[in-house]
Amino acid sequence: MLYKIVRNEQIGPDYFLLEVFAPHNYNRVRPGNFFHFKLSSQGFDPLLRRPLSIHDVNYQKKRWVFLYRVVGRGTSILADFKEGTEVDILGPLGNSFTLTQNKEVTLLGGGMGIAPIYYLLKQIYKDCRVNVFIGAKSKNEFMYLYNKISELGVAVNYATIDGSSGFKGTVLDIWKSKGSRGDYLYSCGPEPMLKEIQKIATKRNMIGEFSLEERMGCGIGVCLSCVCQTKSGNKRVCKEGPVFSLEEVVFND
Amino acid sequence: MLYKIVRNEQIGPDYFLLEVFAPHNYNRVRPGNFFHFKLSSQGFDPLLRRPLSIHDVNYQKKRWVFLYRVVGRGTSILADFKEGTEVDILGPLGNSFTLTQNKEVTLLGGGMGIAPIYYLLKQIYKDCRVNVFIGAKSKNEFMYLYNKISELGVAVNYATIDGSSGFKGTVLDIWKSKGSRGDYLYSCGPEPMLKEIQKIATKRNMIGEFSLEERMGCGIGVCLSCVCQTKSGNKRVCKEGPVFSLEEVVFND
Amino acid sequence: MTKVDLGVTLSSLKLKNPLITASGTCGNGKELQDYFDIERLGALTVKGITVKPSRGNPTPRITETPAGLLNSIGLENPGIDKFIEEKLEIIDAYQLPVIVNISGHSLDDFAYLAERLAPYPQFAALEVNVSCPNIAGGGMVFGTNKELVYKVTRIVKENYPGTVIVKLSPNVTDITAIARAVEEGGADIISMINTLLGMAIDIDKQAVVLGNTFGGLSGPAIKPVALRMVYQVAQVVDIPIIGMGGIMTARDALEFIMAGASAVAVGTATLINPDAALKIIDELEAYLIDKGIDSIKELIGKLIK
Amino acid sequence: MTKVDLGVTLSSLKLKNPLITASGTCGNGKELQDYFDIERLGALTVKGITVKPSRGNPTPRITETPAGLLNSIGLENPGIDKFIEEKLEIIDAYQLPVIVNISGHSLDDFAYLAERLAPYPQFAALEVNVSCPNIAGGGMVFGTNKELVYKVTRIVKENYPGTVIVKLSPNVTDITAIARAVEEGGADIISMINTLLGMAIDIDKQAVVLGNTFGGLSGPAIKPVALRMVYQVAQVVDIPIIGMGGIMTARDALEFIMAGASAVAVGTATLINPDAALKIIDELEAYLIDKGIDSIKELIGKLIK
Ligand SMILES: Cc1cc2nc3c(=O)[nH]c(=O)nc-3n(C[C@H](O)[C@H](O)[C@H](O)COP(=O)(O)OP(=O)(O)OC[C@H]3O[C@@H](n4cnc5c(N)ncnc54)[C@H](O)[C@@H]3O)c2cc1C
Ligand SMILES: Cc1cc2nc3c(=O)[nH]c(=O)nc-3n(C[C@H](O)[C@H](O)[C@H](O)COP(=O)(O)OP(=O)(O)OC[C@H]3O[C@@H](n4cnc5c(N)ncnc54)[C@H](O)[C@@H]3O)c2cc1C
Ligand SMILES: Cc1cc2nc3c(=O)[nH]c(=O)nc-3n(C[C@H](O)[C@H](O)[C@H](O)COP(=O)(O)O)c2cc1C
Ligand SMILES: Cc1cc2nc3c(=O)[nH]c(=O)nc-3n(C[C@H](O)[C@H](O)[C@H](O)COP(=O)(O)O)c2cc1C
Ligand code: FES
Ligand code: FES
Repeated sequence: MLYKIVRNEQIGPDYFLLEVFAPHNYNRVRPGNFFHFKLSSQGFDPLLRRPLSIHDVNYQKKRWVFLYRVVGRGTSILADFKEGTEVDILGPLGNSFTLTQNKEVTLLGGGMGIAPIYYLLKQIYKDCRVNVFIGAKSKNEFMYLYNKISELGVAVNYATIDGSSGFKGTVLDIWKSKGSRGDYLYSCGPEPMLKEIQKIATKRNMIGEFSLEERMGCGIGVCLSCVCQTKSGNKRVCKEGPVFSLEEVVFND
Repeated sequence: MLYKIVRNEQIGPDYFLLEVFAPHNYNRVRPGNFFHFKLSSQGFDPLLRRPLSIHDVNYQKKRWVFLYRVVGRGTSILADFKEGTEVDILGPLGNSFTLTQNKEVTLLGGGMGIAPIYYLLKQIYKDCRVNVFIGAKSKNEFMYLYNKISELGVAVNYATIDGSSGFKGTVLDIWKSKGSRGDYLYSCGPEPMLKEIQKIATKRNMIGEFSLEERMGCGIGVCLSCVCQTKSGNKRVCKEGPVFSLEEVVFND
Repeated sequence: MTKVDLGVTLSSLKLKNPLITASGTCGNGKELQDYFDIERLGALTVKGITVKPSRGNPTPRITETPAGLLNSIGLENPGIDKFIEEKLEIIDAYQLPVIVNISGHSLDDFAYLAERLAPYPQFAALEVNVSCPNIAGGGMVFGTNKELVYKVTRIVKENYPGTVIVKLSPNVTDITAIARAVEEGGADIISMINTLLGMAIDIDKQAVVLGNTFGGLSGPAIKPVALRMVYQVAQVVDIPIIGMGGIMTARDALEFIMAGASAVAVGTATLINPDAALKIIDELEAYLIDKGIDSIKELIGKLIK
Repeated sequence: MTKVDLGVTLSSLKLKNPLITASGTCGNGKELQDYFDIERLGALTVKGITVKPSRGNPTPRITETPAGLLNSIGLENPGIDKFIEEKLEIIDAYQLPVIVNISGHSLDDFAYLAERLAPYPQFAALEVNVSCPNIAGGGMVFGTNKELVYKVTRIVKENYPGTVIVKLSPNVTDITAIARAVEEGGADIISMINTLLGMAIDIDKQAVVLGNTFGGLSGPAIKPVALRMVYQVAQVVDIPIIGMGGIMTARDALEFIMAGASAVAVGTATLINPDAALKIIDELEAYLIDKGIDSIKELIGKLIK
């Protein structure tokens, strides 16, 4: 379906904020869902859609908000989309995070894994005690998000690889430095990070959920491109996922 | 090379006028030359460039002017180019019309063959007695050109297939009705039209030039896609042409 | 509105329109149901089934190429037993013709799969995928050897009472020789083409992109090759052809139909737009109305003398 | 600025960089000279020459496909006599290595062409195009039969004292068998791939688009297939490979180099941008500098064990 772009703005090095007007569907999305963006408007190159997680919903203005990083051809083309033009989006797709009633909740976002964390946080921060941990290469990569989360009155623990701000290290390093706590963990980020979280969580009997990324063909469950391994066999990241319970995911060695 | 589009405006049914700013090259073009337009900016689809003849040069504003009809994918994409954006153009390419000193010159343009006629006319109408014949399906297809030629003080003989204005019939019909005259003929248009002109010209010992169209790969003479048959063997429309002397072209039966 | 006839008949297979969703690109239909009424399709082909369950190849299993995509799913499927156990019910509920796609590593595999599926008249046809490497025969692909493809066809026909489609691999020197062998083997229908073998390299990682090194190329990039093969085969066989390979629009579908295909399948198109097949059906109808053509049958093989 | 080494050596062919313009897409170099200094190229390959002059196929000879193009030029060329008479002079004036591409309809044709070109050491190498239909042998294409391709290679080697490149057709079941036959026949270098056979239909006219019905598919669309073939062949032969098929950027070129090509050629890219090869050379240089790699040779066959 075609949606009008009302904002597509660079908000950090390589980071863009995209807002589309979705008057009829804006409230049909849940934290963890993703959307599939078609980027070629005139030909068949690039051919495949690109997945982006919901980052926020603006209920007043009936908009979906996405936070994305320009990493390759598809996202470069997206960054060139002008306000006022339309973009072909499929979604919301996939499953969503379980909104827990647990008391102490930990959110861990590394790299672009910070994108889906915000909308999840917005839905749970009033009902739970939340600890937010985000990490990036450098300070200006998450200043936007840091400010936005702070506006909710939630404290953000942040780490930068280059030490330009906050803790010097990864999001995991800072989480560990604070005692690796949490009754329930929500986490998105690169596979090595999730793998280590799983190790720690298993040791400490913590439960929680991961949002996974895998290369996608269809995004709707028909092509089996995007499988991940779980204790109960292959699962489709686009259909049974992208959110999986922390304990069921099986990572490769 | 990239050129800035300063005008891209619909001026008739499916007809567009395109003006690009060419501050350094604007005066390097001659009537009959063409340019090769790249239309995909992000991928390889559409892959090939599209040829368009020079329609006019605006010397004051240092612009090349093109007149084109939207017929397929390439020209549709071109019509979507916004003013202020840049387009990748190769050229000027090909040879050009011989600017004759002959006394009575006849210009015949059928269909999109009207595009290159105007710039040629501008270069010769002061030195020769010119008779201009243009034809189209319907009146509004050439009103723009009709007005522009009239502004030069040159009378236009025009025909429409549907009889909506002027002579009802083809450009050939009206030329014939006026006696098929001319010391030197310049003609662009569909092959059947050129073929018949050649027949008449041969009979009456008239000489002149045709501008031919053929599907092109490179436009610069390296691929041999665009050949036409002549009395001295195959010739490349993009290199030895697009302008050929009336008598040398060999048409298929 | 004028009524035009989109119906086509391929051997004993009667389809209300020529649009089929290709194997491996439409699941079992269930997911597509969310996007359009799949009963509007001419037919649906399920993902390839093998004798044993298979977890498929490691990821990444897909990568984009200019106007194409490479996939190396590796025939992930639940195996024939579980398929019959679990999927039959879903398929039974459909009115639309469902084609079952099978793959084997040996002649015995194909015989067994045919036999196992023989008791289920609810399937409209069996599609035999011969692009799978034949381990027993020394790594050669069944579909690239005319003797082997003949044998596979025969053995399936002997064990399956219904309509048998054999799906050709395009990775061959002479597609007409393979097609003739399939016809001689007794196939009712030929479908073509499966994917072209390709690969991609990630120069930054200095490594192959796909978990399985090689993948099958599909999508618009391969359309000219697929169309050429359909056109060549249509001149040498008398059995009907299901054409596929890069069909994205009704215009593409019409190219295949004029080249000799009695029906067409879309694969990659569905991955980009779930309702791609439906749109093509609508566009085909509009095209016929516009051109004043009563039946799509008039266009089948238009270019074949 | 750091100095990096782009030079490559293929058998006796020493190139200052691995970029070659492909046969049929760069004329004799003269036209490209208007766009850049062609002396900067690694080498240039002239349009295919046959024994007799040929006017080629009827137009249209070219049509665009998604990320690809189909051509059916049909080897329009002045014939070997006129080539030697008229073109030698042009080529003689170049410093850069020029490869002459030849095509024949029979073994005798190839022998004759090799013999006629033998006296001219100004050519850097002979490239033997075996994708042409072999009329004498019953319409089969030389390049799709390993016995024939072996014979062609031998006969050219016997009649030509210089470097012999054999250019493979991709329209085969097993490219490695063909490549092995070429190596056994004594070829010094393999170049690959030529175009994939394809076609296009104009549904409005209900007719084939190309004057010759079939055409050769080139451009980005075929890159995955070309790359796969280069990778496969690089594992089974010891002679160097010139890789081509859809190379548009330095990244594409690097994929081929890592897959085992010692040099690369660009064809279609030049048709879109006359200076495509030059840009790739510059980008390759920048890439090596950026990555701190001293010589492109370090990357050749990186993925081949
Ligand atoms: C469920 C899901 C949600 C995501 N949400 C976000 C988000 O909110 N913000 C954000 O910036 N990024 C997100 N990503 C990653 C994003 O999809 C990729 O960065 C993007 O597809 C890259 O496309 P490209 O053409 O720019 O890069 P290229 O590297 O040129 O892409 C080549 C191909 O690889 C695929 N690809 C590349 N990186 C990834 C990746 N990390 N995951 C999956 N496929 C990939 C592309 O889709 C494309 O098919 C998400 C990924 C998934 C699977
Ligand atoms: C030397 C020359 C000068 C021209 N000047 C003009 C001009 O000034 N104004 C104008 O409107 N048109 C002109 N044309 C025709 C114009 O090039 C085509 O209309 C245009 O290429 C169509 O592209 P498309 O993608 O819209 O159409 P499609 O039909 O989708 O094109 C498909 C392919 O066919 C080629 N093609 C289609 N029609 C023609 C044609 N008539 N001639 C050559 N190739 C064609 C396209 O370039 C493309 O490669 C000229 C053609 C030539 C050869
Ligand atoms: C993701 C994917 C999975 C596929 N799986 C199968 C399969 O299981 N069995 C089969 O015969 N063909 C399979 N194919 C091939 C398609 O059915 C089809 O033949 C091919 O993709 C060409 O059509 P297209 O260009 O429209 O996709 C698969 C193709 C894709 C893209
Ligand atoms: C217009 C055109 C003409 C060609 N002529 C020849 C030829 O004469 N001899 C030959 O061996 N290959 C010929 N080729 C094939 C190219 O040399 C090259 O192998 C092929 O196009 C693949 O490379 P590309 O994708 O970079 O174009 C021709 C290709 C094109 C597009
Ligand atoms: S991307 Fe197709 S099944 Fe998930
Ligand atoms: S278009 Fe390539 S030679 Fe004319």
